[in-house]
Amino acid sequence: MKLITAIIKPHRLEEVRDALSIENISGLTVTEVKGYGRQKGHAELYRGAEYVVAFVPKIKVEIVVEDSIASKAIDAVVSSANTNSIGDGKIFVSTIEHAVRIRTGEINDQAL
Amino acid sequence: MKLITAIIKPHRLEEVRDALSIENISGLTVTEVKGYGRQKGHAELYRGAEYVVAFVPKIKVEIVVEDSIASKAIDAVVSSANTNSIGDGKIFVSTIEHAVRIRTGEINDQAL
Amino acid sequence: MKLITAIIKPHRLEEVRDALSIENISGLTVTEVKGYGRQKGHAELYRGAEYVVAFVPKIKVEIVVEDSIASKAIDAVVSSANTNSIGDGKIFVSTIEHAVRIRTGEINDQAL
Amino acid sequence: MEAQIFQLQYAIDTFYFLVCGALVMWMAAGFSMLEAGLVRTKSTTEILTKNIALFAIACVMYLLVGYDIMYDGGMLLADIALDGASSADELVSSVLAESSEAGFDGGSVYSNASDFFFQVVFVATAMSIVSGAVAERMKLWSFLLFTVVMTSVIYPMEGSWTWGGKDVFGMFALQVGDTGFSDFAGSGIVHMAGAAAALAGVLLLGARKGKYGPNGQVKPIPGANLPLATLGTFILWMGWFGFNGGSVLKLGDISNANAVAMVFLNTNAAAAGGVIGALLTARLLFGKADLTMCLNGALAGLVAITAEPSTPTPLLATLFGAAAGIIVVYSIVLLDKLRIDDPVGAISVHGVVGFFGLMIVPLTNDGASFAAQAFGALVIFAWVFIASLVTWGLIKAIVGIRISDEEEYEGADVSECGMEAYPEFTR
Amino acid sequence: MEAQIFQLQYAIDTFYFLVCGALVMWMAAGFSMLEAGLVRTKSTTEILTKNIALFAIACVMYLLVGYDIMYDGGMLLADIALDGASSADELVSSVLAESSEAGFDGGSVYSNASDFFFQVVFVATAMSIVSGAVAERMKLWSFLLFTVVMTSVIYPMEGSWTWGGKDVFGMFALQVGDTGFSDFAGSGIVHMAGAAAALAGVLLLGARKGKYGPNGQVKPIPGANLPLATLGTFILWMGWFGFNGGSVLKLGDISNANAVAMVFLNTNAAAAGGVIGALLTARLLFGKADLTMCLNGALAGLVAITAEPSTPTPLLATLFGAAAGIIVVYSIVLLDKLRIDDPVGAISVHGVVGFFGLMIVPLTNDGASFAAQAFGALVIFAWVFIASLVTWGLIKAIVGIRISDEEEYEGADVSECGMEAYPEFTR
Amino acid sequence: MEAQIFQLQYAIDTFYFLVCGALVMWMAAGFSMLEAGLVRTKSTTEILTKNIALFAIACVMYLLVGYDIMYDGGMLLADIALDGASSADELVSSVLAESSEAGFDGGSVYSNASDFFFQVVFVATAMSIVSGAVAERMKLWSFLLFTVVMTSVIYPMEGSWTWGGKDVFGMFALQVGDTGFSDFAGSGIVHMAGAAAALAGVLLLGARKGKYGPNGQVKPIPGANLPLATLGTFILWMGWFGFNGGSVLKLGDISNANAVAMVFLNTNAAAAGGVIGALLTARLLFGKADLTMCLNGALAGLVAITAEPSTPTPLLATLFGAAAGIIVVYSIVLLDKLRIDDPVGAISVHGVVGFFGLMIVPLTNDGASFAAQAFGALVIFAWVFIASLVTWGLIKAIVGIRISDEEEYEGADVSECGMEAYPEFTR
Ligand SMILES: Nc1ncnc2c1ncn2[C@@H]1O[C@H](COP(=O)(O)OP(=O)(O)O)[C@@H](O)[C@H]1O
Ligand SMILES: Nc1ncnc2c1ncn2[C@@H]1O[C@H](COP(=O)(O)OP(=O)(O)O)[C@@H](O)[C@H]1O
Ligand SMILES: Nc1ncnc2c1ncn2[C@@H]1O[C@H](COP(=O)(O)OP(=O)(O)O)[C@@H](O)[C@H]1O
Repeated sequence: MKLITAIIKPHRLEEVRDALSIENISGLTVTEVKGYGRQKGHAELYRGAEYVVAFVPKIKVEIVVEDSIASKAIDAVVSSANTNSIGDGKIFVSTIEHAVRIRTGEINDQAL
Repeated sequence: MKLITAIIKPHRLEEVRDALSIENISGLTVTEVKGYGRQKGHAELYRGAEYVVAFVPKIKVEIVVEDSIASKAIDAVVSSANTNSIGDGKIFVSTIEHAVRIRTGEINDQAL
Repeated sequence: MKLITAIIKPHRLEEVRDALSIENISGLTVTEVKGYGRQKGHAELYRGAEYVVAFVPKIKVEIVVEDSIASKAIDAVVSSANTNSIGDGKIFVSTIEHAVRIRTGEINDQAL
Repeated sequence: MEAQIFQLQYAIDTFYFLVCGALVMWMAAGFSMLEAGLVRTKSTTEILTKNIALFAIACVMYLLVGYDIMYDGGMLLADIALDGASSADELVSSVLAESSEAGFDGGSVYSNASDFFFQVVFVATAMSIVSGAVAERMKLWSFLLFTVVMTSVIYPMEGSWTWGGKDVFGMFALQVGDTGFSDFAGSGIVHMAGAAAALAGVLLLGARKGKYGPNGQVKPIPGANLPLATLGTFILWMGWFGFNGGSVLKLGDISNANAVAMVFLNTNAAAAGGVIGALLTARLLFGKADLTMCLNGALAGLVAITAEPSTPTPLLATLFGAAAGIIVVYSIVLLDKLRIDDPVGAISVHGVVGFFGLMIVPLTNDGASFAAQAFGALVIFAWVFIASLVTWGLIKAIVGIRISDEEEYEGADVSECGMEAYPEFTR
Repeated sequence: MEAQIFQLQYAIDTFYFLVCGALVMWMAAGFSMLEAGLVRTKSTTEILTKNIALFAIACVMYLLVGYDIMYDGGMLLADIALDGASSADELVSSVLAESSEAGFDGGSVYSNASDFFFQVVFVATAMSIVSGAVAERMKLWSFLLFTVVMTSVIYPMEGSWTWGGKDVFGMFALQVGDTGFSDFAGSGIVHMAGAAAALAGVLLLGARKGKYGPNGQVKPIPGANLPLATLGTFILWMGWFGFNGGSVLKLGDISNANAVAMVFLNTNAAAAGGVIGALLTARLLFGKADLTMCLNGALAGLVAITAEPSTPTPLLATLFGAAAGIIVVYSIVLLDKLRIDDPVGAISVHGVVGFFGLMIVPLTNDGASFAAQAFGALVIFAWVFIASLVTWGLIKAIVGIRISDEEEYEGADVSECGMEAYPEFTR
Repeated sequence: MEAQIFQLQYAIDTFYFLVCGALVMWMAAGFSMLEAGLVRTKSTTEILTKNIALFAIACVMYLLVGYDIMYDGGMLLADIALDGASSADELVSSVLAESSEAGFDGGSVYSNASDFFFQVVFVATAMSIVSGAVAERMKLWSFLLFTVVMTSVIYPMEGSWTWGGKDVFGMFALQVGDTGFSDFAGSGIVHMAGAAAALAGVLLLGARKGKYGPNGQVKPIPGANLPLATLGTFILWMGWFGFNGGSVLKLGDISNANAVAMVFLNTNAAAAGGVIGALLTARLLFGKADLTMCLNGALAGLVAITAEPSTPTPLLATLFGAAAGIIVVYSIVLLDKLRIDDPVGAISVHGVVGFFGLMIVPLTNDGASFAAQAFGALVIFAWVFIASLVTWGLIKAIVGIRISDEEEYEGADVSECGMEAYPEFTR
C-alpha cells in the first residue's frame, strides 16, 4: 500500500475530498499544519513593530491506498488542489507495509 | 525500526497509552486530526440550513519501535482502542531507516 | 528522497528554521503535537484533585529532501534543536518514493 | 422651597437620563460581542474594529451636525454646557423658570447635556445593526465612510421627522399626536432604519463566498464563538432597559416613575417571551435547541416591544415577544432562501421585527392607528433604504465596497487590520 | 408641596429598585459566563442555552403564577400597570395616601412594577445555581421542565413563608420579627435554596463519566475557558450590589440611604475577603494560586454576607467573607471526596456558604437567634430538597434526565443543541 | 419640610455615589479582560489571578489603613456605619445640621460609606494599571506584595496631598485653590501614579524573553484574544462614566446635575476622539487599521479628559481625546524603541497621556496654571516612582521578582497558578 501525503491550501479541502470520492476513495485523515516554502508569509506590523508571519496555514491530507490506485489518487489530488498559484502544495508518496482495521482486525487492503 | 501510526477515537487515548506502557513502550507522539471514512459525520442544521459535519475528530498516535516489538505494539493498540464500533480506526506501519536522539546524538534503537 | 521528521521543543522552532535556511533548505511543514516520553509532564492540582499533565507540547517538523543532503539537514536540526535537556526530541528518517508539486506537476527532486 | 423641589426633580431626571444613556452606550459592547461571536475567526478583528470605530464616528458626527439636524441642538454643541445661558446662575434661574411653567407634573426639565448623551448612543445603535449584516466581506474603510454619512445625515433626517417633530421634507408631518404614528423608543426609527441601511448594503455587496451553492443550497457558516455571542445578547438585554426606560423621558413624579417601571418590566418580559418563542420554533423546525436562534429571539422580543413598551400588560408584552421570537426564526430561514446573506441575522431581528413592533402598537395604544404605523414605516424605510443605496452605490463606484476573493479566503482580519483575533490558535 | 416631596421620594425609590433590578438581571450573564468557562468546550453551547432559557422561563412563570404565590401579586400581573387603580390620576392619589400614612421616614412606597422587576430576577438567580451543578450530562429539555416547576412553585412557596410573610403550610411562621429568623437578601432563601435543588438533581444524576476513577481517585476535568469564568465572577460581583443593595427596599431618606451605602460597602468587602481567604487557603493546601478557587472565594464572600449585609462593620464583613473563602475551598474538596460531582462548585458556594451566611447573622443582628436561623435553614432546605427530589425523580421516570454515554463523550453541545461553541478550533 | 428636602438630597447624592462607585468597580473587570486579551495564552490565568487578587487586596488595605492616611477616614472604618454618630437618630440630625450649614446649593452631604465605596475602587484602578505592564514575567506573589504597599501607603500618601488636602510631607500644599494645581478625577493622581509604579517595576524587571532581538529589533508578541481586549475596553469606557461622573461629588442641584451631565458627555466625546485619533495615526504609520491601537486610543482619550472633564466644550473634549489618541500611538512605538516592554501599553496610556491630561487643564480651567500642573505632576511622579522603585527593589532583593527563563517559556500560568486558561486548545 501507499501513503499519499498531500499538503494543500485550506480552502481546497472540499474539492480534494470530492475528487477522491469520485475515484471511490473515501478514507482519509486531515491535519491542520503550517507550511514554509516559496509562498512567503506576509510581513505584518503589530503595534508598530514589523514581523513576518512566516508560516502559512495549510492542510495535510493523508490517504492510504492499494498500490494499484495510487496514481489515480495522486492525479485526483493534483487536479483538484491546483489553483495555479504559488503555495498550492506538494504530494509525497511512501510505502505502508502493513495496515490493520482496529474494529475487525482485518489487515492490509482489507483494512482500507 | 517501524513507525506505527494509529488513528483512534479521542476518548481511547488514555487506554492506548496505558496498554503501551504495559509493553514498556513509553515514547509516542500524538496529533489531533479529523478523519473521513465509513463512520459518517452527522448532519446538522445551523440556523435552518442543513450541512454535514463531514470530518470526525480523531487522534493520531505515532510510535517508533524496534522491529522486534512492532507486533506486540500493534496488538496492544488494537486491543486497547477497540470499542467494536465503526470508526474505531486504523493502524498503518512503515519503516524508519534512521533515528536520532537530539539531546545526545544517540542513534537508531538507542535513540528510542 | 528522504522525509526527515523532527519532534522538537516549541521554542526552538525559529532556530531550526534558520539553521535549515543556512543549508538552503527552505521547504518544511510544521504540526503542533503532544509528546510522551522520558520528559514527564508535571503533576498538577485542579481544585484540589491531583492529575498529571502527561503530554508535553511539541512541534513536529517535516522536511523532504534529496538523498544527498539528508545528513546535512539532520545535522542542522540536531545542532539547532539541542538544549541539552530531557525532551529535546527525536529525528526519524524514512524514504519518500515520489513527490509532486501540485501547481506545476513537476516531480521528485524538481518538486521540492 | 418650591425651587428646591424643582432642583431635585431636575437632578433626578438628569441622572436618570445619564444612567439610561450609559446603559445604551453599553449596547455598543453588546453588538461587538454578538457580531464577533457570530462571524468566523478570520473576520473577528475586523468586526471588532468596525464596531468600536463606528461608535466613535457616530459620537463625533452626531455632535458635529447630526444633533442639530435632528433636534436643532446647535452645530458643534458649543453652547450646551450652560444650555445656552450666559452664566451658571442664569442657567439655574432659566431652568427654574422652565420648570415653573411646565409644572411639577408637566414635561420633563433636565440637562441638555444629558439629552445629547442619551440621543447620541441611539445613533450608534442604528449603525451597529449595519456592521453585522455586511460582516466578513466589506472593506473596512468603505464601511466607515458610510458610517459618516449615516450618522451625520441619513439617521438624523428621519429622526427629525419623527422625534424631532419636523415635517418630512417640509411636506407632511409624521410625529405622534398629529398623525397617529407612534414609535416610543424606536422599533422603526432606530432598528428598522438600521436594518434598511444594512439591506441596501447587503444587496450591493452580495453574499460571502461559499455561502450559497451553485444549485441553490444554503451552506451554513457557523459562528466561531458562541459564548461571546451569548454575552453580547445579555449585554444588549441589559442595555435595552436604558434604551426603552430612558425613552419615557421623565422619572420625577409618580406617574412617570410608574411608567418607567412598567417599561422595564415589559422590556424584560418581551425578551423572555422572545427566547421561548424562538427556542420552541427552532425545536419544532430543526429538532434541536438552537442557541443562536434563542439569542436572536431575545433580541427580536426586545425590538418588538420597543415601539410601545409602556401600554401593554406584562402578559401581553410576553406574548408580543414570543410572536417576535417565532417571526424571527422564519424570517432568518426565508432570507437565506432569498440568498440575502446576513451573518448575524440583523435584517430579520431589527428590520422584519422592527416593522412588526410598529404594527402592534395600535393594539395597546389608542393614539396610534394601523394605517399611520404602516405609512410611517414606509416613509422611514423608503428614505433610509434609498439614501443608503445611493451612498453605498457611490462608495462602490469610487473606492469599492468589497474585498477581493483572495482576501476573503484569507480573512478580512489580515487584509483590513493586519492582525488575527486569536493568533495562537490553529484554525 | 408635601405631595411633591412624596412624589419625588416615590420616583427615587422606584428608580433605585429598577437600577438594582437591572444589576440583578445582569447576574444572569454572570452565571452564564462563569458556567461556560468552567465546563468543557464540548458542553459550552448547551450550558449557554440552558442559562438563557432558564432566565426566560423564570421570568414567564413568575409572572404567570410565582409572584402571586409568593406575594399575592396577582396572577398574570394584569393590574400591575396602575397598581390596581382605575386611572392614572387615581394611582397618584392612592400612592400619595399611602405615603402620607407611611410617613416620610416610614415604609417604602414605590411602583409595584419595579417591585416585580426586582423580585423576578431573584428567581432566575436561584435557578441559575442549579444549571452549573448539573452541567455536561443532563438532558436540556428535562432541565427546562424542572425550571418550570422550580420557578413557578418550589421557590415561590418558600419565598412566601419568609419574605412573603405567610405561614409554612399554614402551620407556623418563619418571617422576621415573630420568629428570630432573618435573611436580609437571601443567603438561604435564594442561594441555599438553589443549591438544595441542585444537590437533589446531582444525586439523581450521578457524576460525569470519567470524573471518578474505579479506586476512588478524583480526576479533575479542567474548565475550558478561564477568562470567561473570571468575567462571569466580576459580573456577579457587580450585580450583587443590586442584589443586596436593593434589598434595603428603600433609599429615600437619610437612614435608608446610609443603610444602602453600608450594604454596598460590606458587600464589596466580603467579596474581597472571600478572594483573599480562598487564595491563601488554596496556596497552603495546593501550593499554587488557584484562580478558580479565587473566583469561588469571591462568590462565597458574597453569598455569606447576603444574609445580613447592613449590620456588620466593614472589617467584620471582610472577615466573614474571608471565612467563607476558606470554607468554600474545603467544601469543594470534600464534596469531590464524597463523589458529588459539581462542575462549577455551586453547591459549595451557594449551599454550604449560604448556610454559613445564615448562621452568622446573629453575630451582628440582635433580631436573629442561632436557633431560629438553623431552624429556618432546615425548613428551606428540607422543602426545596424534597420537592426537587420528587420533581427530578418524576422527570427521570417519565422522560429521563441523563444523556447517553455516547452523547456525553461527544459532548452535550452536539446532542442537545446540534451546535459547537467554538466550531473552528480543534479540540 | 426643609429637612425632608435635605433628606432627599442626601439620598440622591448617596445613590449617585454608589452607582458611580459600582461603575468604577466594574472597571476591574475591564482591566482584567483587556490584559487577558493582550498577553499570550500561556500567561492568561496568571494575569486574571493578579487582577482579581489585586482588587481584593486594594479593598482590604485601603479599608485597614489607606483611607485613614488619605482622608483621615478612621482606621478599620469602625465608625463608618453611623458616620460617627451614636445612634441612627443622631445620624439623621447631624446630617441635617450639616446640610443646613452647607445649604441646598452648598457642598455635597452624603453617606460616608458611599464615599469610601467610591474612593476604594480608585485605588484598585491605579493598581490595575501596574499589572498589565509587568505581565507575563513577574512572580505572582511578589506582585501581590507590592500591591499591599502600593494600596496601603504609596497611593494614599499622594492622594492625601492632593484630594486629601494635606501638605506634602508637611512642607507645601498641592491641592486645588491654594496652588493652581487641578486634577479633577485623577489623570495624574490615579493614572499617571499607576504608570509611575509600573515603570519602576518594568525597569527592574526587564523585557519578556524574545521581545527584543540582539541587534535591537523589536519582535512583536501579539495578544492572544482580541475580543477579550475589546470587551475590556468597552467595560472601561462604561466604567469611566462613574470614574469621572462621580468626581463632581454632588448631583443634587441644578448646577451640579448639569455638571455631571457635561462630564458624561465630555468623557464619551474624548473616548470617541481617542479612537479616531489612534485609528488614523496607525493607518498613516502602519498602513492598517490596528485594533489594538484603537483600544489604546479610546483609553488614552479617557485618561486625557479625566483631569478636567467639566469645563471643555464637547468639541474640545473630542479634540483633546483625538490628540491623546495620536500621542499614545507614538508613545507606544517609542517605548518599544527604548526597550521598555509594556505588553498592554499601560505606561503610554496612563502615564504619558496622564501627564498630557494634566497639562491641558489650564486651557479650559482658569483655576489651574501650567506651572502648577507640571509641578504637581512632578511631585506625584517622583514620589510614586521612587517609592515604588525602593519597594520593588526590596522585594527583588528578598524574594525575587522575576520567574525563571524556563518558567517563562512554559508560561506563567503553569508555574504561578498551575492551571491553563484554555486547557483544551492546542497552543
Ligand atoms: N521540502 C519540503 N518538505 C516538506 N514540506 C514542504 C517542502 N516544501 C514545501 N513544503 C510544503 O508545501 C507547501 C507549499 O510549498 P511552496 O514552496 O510554498 O509552494 P509550491 O507548492 O507552489 O511549490 C509549503 O507551505 C510546505 O507546507
Ligand atoms: N484510506 C485511509 N487513509 C487514511 N486514513 C484513513 C483511511 N481510511 C480511514 N482512515 C482514518 O481512519 C478513521 C476510521 O475509519 P472508518 O472507515 O471511519 O472506520 P473503521 O476504522 O471502523 O473502518 C477515519 O476517520 C480516518 O481518519
Ligand atoms: N518511540 C517514540 N515514538 C514516537 N515519538 C517519540 C518516541 N519517543 C519519544 N518521542 C517523542 O519525542 C519527544 C521527546 O522524547 P523524550 O523521551 O521525552 O526525551 P528525549 O528526546 O530527550 O529522549 C516525546 O515528547 C515524543 O513526542
